[in-house]
Amino acid sequence: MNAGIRALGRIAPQLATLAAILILVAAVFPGFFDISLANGRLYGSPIDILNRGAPVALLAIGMTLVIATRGIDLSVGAVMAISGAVAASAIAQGLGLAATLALALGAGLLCGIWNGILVAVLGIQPIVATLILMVAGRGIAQLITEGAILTFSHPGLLFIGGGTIAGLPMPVFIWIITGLLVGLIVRRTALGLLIESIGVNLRASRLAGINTKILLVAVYMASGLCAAMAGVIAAADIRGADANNAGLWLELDAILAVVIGGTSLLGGRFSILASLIGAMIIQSVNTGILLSGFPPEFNLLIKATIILIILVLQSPRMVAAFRAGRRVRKTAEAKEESAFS
Amino acid sequence: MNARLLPLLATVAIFLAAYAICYAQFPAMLSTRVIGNLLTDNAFLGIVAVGMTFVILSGGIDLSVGAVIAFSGVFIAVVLRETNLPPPLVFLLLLAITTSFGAFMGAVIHYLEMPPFIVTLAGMFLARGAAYLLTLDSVPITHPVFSQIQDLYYLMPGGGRLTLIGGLMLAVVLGGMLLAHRTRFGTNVYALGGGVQAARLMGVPVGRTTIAIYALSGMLAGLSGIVFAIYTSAGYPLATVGVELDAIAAVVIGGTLLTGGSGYIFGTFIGVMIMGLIQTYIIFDGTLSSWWTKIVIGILLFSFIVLQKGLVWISSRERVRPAGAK
Amino acid sequence: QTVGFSQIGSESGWRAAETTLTRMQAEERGITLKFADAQQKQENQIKALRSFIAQDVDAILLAPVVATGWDSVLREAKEADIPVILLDRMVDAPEDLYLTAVGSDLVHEGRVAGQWLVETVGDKPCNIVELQGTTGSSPAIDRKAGFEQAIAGHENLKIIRSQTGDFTRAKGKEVMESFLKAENGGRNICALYAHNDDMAVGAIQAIKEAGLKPGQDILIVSIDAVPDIFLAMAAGEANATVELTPNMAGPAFDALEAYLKNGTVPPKFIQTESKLYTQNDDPAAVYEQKKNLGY
Amino acid sequence: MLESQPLLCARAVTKVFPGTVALDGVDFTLRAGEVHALLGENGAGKSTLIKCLSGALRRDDGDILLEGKAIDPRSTLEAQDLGIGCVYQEVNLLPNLTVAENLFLGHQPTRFGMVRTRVMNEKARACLAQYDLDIDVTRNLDSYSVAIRQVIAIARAVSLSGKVLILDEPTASLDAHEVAMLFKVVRSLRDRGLGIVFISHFLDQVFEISDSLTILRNGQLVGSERAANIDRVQLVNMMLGRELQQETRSTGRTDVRTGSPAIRFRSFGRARRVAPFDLDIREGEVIGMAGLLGSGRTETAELLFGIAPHDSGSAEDGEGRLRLDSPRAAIAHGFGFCPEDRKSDGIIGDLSVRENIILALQARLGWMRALPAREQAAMVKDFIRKLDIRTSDMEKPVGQLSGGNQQKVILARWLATNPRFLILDEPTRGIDVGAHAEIIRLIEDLCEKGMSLLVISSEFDELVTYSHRVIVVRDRRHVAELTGAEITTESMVASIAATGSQGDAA
Ligand SMILES: Nc1ncnc2c1ncn2[C@@H]1O[C@H](COP(=O)(O)OP(=O)(O)OP(=O)(O)O)[C@@H](O)[C@H]1O
Ligand SMILES: Nc1ncnc2c1ncn2[C@@H]1O[C@H](COP(=O)(O)OP(=O)(O)OP(=O)(O)O)[C@@H](O)[C@H]1O
Ligand SMILES: [Mg+2]
Ligand SMILES: [Mg+2]
Repeated sequence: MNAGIRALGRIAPQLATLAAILILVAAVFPGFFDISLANGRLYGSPIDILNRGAPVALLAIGMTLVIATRGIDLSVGAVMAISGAVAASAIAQGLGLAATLALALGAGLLCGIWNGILVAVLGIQPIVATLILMVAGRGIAQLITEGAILTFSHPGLLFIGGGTIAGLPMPVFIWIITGLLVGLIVRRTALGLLIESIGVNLRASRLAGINTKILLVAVYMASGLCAAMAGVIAAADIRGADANNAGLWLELDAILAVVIGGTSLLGGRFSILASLIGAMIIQSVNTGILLSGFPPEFNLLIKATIILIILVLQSPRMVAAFRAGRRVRKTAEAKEESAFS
Repeated sequence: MNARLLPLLATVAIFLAAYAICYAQFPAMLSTRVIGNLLTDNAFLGIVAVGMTFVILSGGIDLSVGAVIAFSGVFIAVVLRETNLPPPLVFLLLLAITTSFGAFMGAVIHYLEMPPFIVTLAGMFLARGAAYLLTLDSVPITHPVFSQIQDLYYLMPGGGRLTLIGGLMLAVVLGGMLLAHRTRFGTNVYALGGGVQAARLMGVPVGRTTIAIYALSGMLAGLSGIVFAIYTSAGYPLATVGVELDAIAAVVIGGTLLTGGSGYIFGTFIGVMIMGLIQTYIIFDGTLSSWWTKIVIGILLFSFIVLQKGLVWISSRERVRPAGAK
Repeated sequence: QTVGFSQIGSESGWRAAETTLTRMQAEERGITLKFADAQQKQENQIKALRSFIAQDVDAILLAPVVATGWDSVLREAKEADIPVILLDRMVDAPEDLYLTAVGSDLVHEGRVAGQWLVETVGDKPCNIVELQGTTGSSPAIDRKAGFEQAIAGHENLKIIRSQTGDFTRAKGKEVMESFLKAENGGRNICALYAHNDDMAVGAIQAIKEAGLKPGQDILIVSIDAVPDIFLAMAAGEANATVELTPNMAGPAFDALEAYLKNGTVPPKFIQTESKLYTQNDDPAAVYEQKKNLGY
Repeated sequence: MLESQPLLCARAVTKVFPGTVALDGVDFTLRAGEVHALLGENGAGKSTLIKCLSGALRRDDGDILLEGKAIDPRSTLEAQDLGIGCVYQEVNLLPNLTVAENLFLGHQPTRFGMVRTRVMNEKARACLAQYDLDIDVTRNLDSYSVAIRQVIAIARAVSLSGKVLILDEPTASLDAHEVAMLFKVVRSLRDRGLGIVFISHFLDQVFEISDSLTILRNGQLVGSERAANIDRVQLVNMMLGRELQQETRSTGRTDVRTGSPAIRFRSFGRARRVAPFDLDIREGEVIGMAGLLGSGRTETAELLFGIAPHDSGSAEDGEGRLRLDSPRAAIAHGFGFCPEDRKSDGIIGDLSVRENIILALQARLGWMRALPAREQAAMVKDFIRKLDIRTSDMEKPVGQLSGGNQQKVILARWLATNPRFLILDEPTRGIDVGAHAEIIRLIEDLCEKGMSLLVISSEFDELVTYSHRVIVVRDRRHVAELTGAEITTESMVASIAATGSQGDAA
């Protein structure tokens, strides 16, 4: 009960921001909240946001864990490209759906292991360690597709990108279930505590007997796995693996989602749920920009301004000032009350 | 020998060894032409990387620099096209803009206690967005001063050119070394990298220094933009995408710790040269496909970093472990 | 003979096909090709050119990422007596700095697409949505301009929405989805003009998922003529595409050979054909023809 | 000095943290030319008060007067400019700068804006020579141990303070020699007319050096008194608000443990760090480790716990050989280690008191088996009570606890794992007299239950109180082992000084 209230308090700023953005978009584009049901599929801009936000949401799940350990994973965009390419070429070789998915996710895991080993065992700084795969990974993906878009039409694979269950697009299910699952694993076991501990003070954590190396490798593996899922979804969405562009610059969006979600880039306390809301905030901004009909040369400026406003409002100083203001008001009220009594 | 120098020495050693290997394979690599090209072609990267080194030494990061370079080029081109202000004045104006932009980001980082990664990411969007507003197209710069500057070079024996912008980069590196290692400001930068809280308690003017660091980075990004404009005689809003990552990589390869507080400006210079060498090598080889190019760049980056780690590790084994080190 | 080739990068299937064809052409003629991928960065292309000059290659092929900024490096090449041939995009430099340019006229491509639409629609009112290329890139700017020229003066044709799709399928699909939402489920839209085929392919999926029939409910015209758009045309889901041939190297090498052998100076611009393909051009057959060219 | 007027004066200073009133209208008066001790239990608000005085924290209410003029330092820089220098409890220096740079940061000698490094290094050497410290000032600070850093921090603050010098537990983990040097400097500053604030839990030192005392309890002023007018017992009563029964011994414990050793180390060592040594640890035995600053005690402990792997010798228990190549391995064998540098090696600052306490136990259980919330709460409550950890809430981030309470949390973390062999490196560093007694009692209790302990301490008295055996370390070498009645402060000092010249810090 108490914990529930605390958790809600944790994500309150993100929820408020999301609501504000949605209202803003609805003001610019009146039909925004309309949702209709057509051929067994829910249809409407809010659904689009949930659906289009799937890759960033998935990336944000893994990224949250990595950032909580005081790391960062720049390679997720490239890993998306790799896993998409692996999936497309595997299905083209005539492999079954299960084998294809296993291969694609396995490729993501492998990338994660590579990053993790660089960070945990070789002690390379995370930005640089993952920068290597960010550069080389896209090359690997292109090597698989030979620079072309590998198209496919396997119905099972396509279902992952475009199918619906109970009217909701499949990608929405995937990210929500993944988020729930990871959230549960992390909070029901001691994993969350250990990850946060590493992020705050790696050396002290090691001295307390935490197996920091394995744990670090594990979070990068989780990030790789999430990126692989995002990659498969992105490929299935356009019915082809576009190694050149899949996931391009999405790592920045994912990091942004995590930060908007209130997890510090200096590691420590994290919240998967808040990061997911952060991802939806970003997607709402993107969709809002598209719906608004401004010319594209304004896209970056609008996005930058909105992000700045969000971050300024959520910055520690502002939050502190807000709280202080509230306290002053409260004490003032209390004084008035006592004056009456 | 001072243990702090180890990563730097390792970097220099690796660079020399790598150059020797390249030379063995392609003797033309040792021509003054190639050396001149290395300096000229990487001048803008070198300048911006010096600014980035200060930022990283202080424990921050500046993702906006690539966009600021693009903005600078566009600004110069558009202003020169639309007005008849003399180029030096335009340069000054531009430096004033980029410096204040950097200072503004520094102020946001300091006063709002926001992470540099995110503030400068937004700065990156802003700067490129502003470039788009000025023009969408690439704008040639036809002012005669530009071609005059381009023709300023010292012809080295063997046909290589030591250009003005190459020289400017060397000057910036030297200036950066002085600033970082010989001034109070420089020590304050290292102090911030060692720990903001401790630095504050020791009386480092944290706010002023943070703002100055990002202002410096902004200014050098502006300078780099000028150099890039001279280099290409044009302004283009899509130019130098991702240069911030190149700069970060150069800084790190140069032996500076991303966590801040440890590293050398000269190392960054070597880092830039290593990046240039990798590219030159790949072009000289000329057989790699687009994708293999990327993969090989990744492999080479990896090898440099691992070699450097290895060298530092081997030589530090000889030393006594620092007690209570973090 | 050694020829250096500075390619922009590998951002699309079309670009990959151009690279493949250039390699094939070089191999056929026994030319050693030094290939340099610039990863979308002009500075890398300049570096590549300088390195080619330092290696003293016999000629240089350059597919410039942007029009401006080549003067000084081209002058260096000229001083070193190395002929430079431009591929598929033009530069903003004095003509004497390069031997010739092989390419298509980007504005013309846009115009061809626009003319097709003008003719197809006749004088029915038609709201057009436009998927632009990467903001600021020259194909995006020129293809937009050409298209607008073609429809200018036809009051019934109006571009009601225009947004960038970054030349990619995924963005094309996402942006098209928002167009459909914004324009009354797509019922306001009569035609889509996409700056490249990839975005069109993405948009076609979005249109289908919205329950409309691409090619009928919404006319679709795009540029490049990559194989996948022919599949769509064969299925009646796309209407027209303007070809941008990836074989720029063939004519380039021809011109180079003539020039090196007996000093024949080629014309300054060798324009490739901007051929319009519609559903009547047996798209299935064209697909078969194109599918193994490395797109 | 003449009977001096108030130099620094705090009136009704109040500081509130979420959940805690750290200072509640505290008055404090420091006169020129006096050493003024600030005393109180852990969490009483001492550090908070001096942080408010020196600009590190902003007070919520109250006035601060310097020489009669109201001041309001917003940063330590401003305070330094006003002539107030301060050494904070957690040594706040920069590990990545050289010793000289740390000493002169912000005040480097310059010419034409360029720092004159050579001059600075010269001055740094001269400055440290006053403390008998002869180290390479061009090396990074992180090559030196906590104790040396403490001396450097003091030297820096002394050189910065024109009027007021504030020292927050400067002598924790300094050895007697260093303390004597420090006091010499402090006295000379006092004689020059500075006002000096001195915080310490070592009452002997307090009585030795201070002229006046101010006592805080729970953020409130208990009283101020001339040192001459108060005795030790009164003082403790004022601090704790109750009486303390304390047992001290003048020689080591006589209930010598016999029986076969539970853990045997044989020629255990590491090249260039610690010369190989033999060590037997018996069940229920407390082994003290004595030595001077930098003698290699911490390094020995780190070797035993597998932080720095040994490269010679072996360890075994009744069952067989022990692999000790990482902390994890050591913990698996039932070892525990409470480090000296609690800030970087001990606390996980942003995590709560509860999480910090269960951390080692949880790490041993593995990530799959999370301790049930109820069990955690019960265990944590128990330790908070037993060790008297002052915190408003067990969910409070441990970084917000006072220094001494942080130390107790780390101790609790290891006690929670119920180890068979626990290494404590300066466990009572910064712990108040009350808790000190508690912890010593706890140590003795644990031994009764069969736990073996290795305790490193710079307090020889303390070692005498609880050790069955004392190992003396000098120059990274175990030079003597004292047992039972041999254990006296004098014998320890004697064996440290046994060979050659003074084993000073150099
Ligand atoms: N940043 C903070 N946030 C919240 N509470 C704090 C913070 N800093 C100190 N406190 C609280 O203020 C009280 C006083 O702490 P302070 O550090 O002044 O104690 P102290 O007397 O120095 O104790 P010690 O002898 O252990 O050093 C403690 O209860 C502590 O938990
Ligand atoms: N006087 C000194 N000169 C040079 N280095 C020293 C000196 N004193 C300590 N050191 C450094 O500090 C370390 C001393 O080891 P260690 O931390 O084990 O000492 P200690 O006995 O625990 O003493 P303390 O913790 O009280 O300083 C060594 O690594 C050494 O490099
Ligand atoms: Mg304290
Ligand atoms: Mg020690």
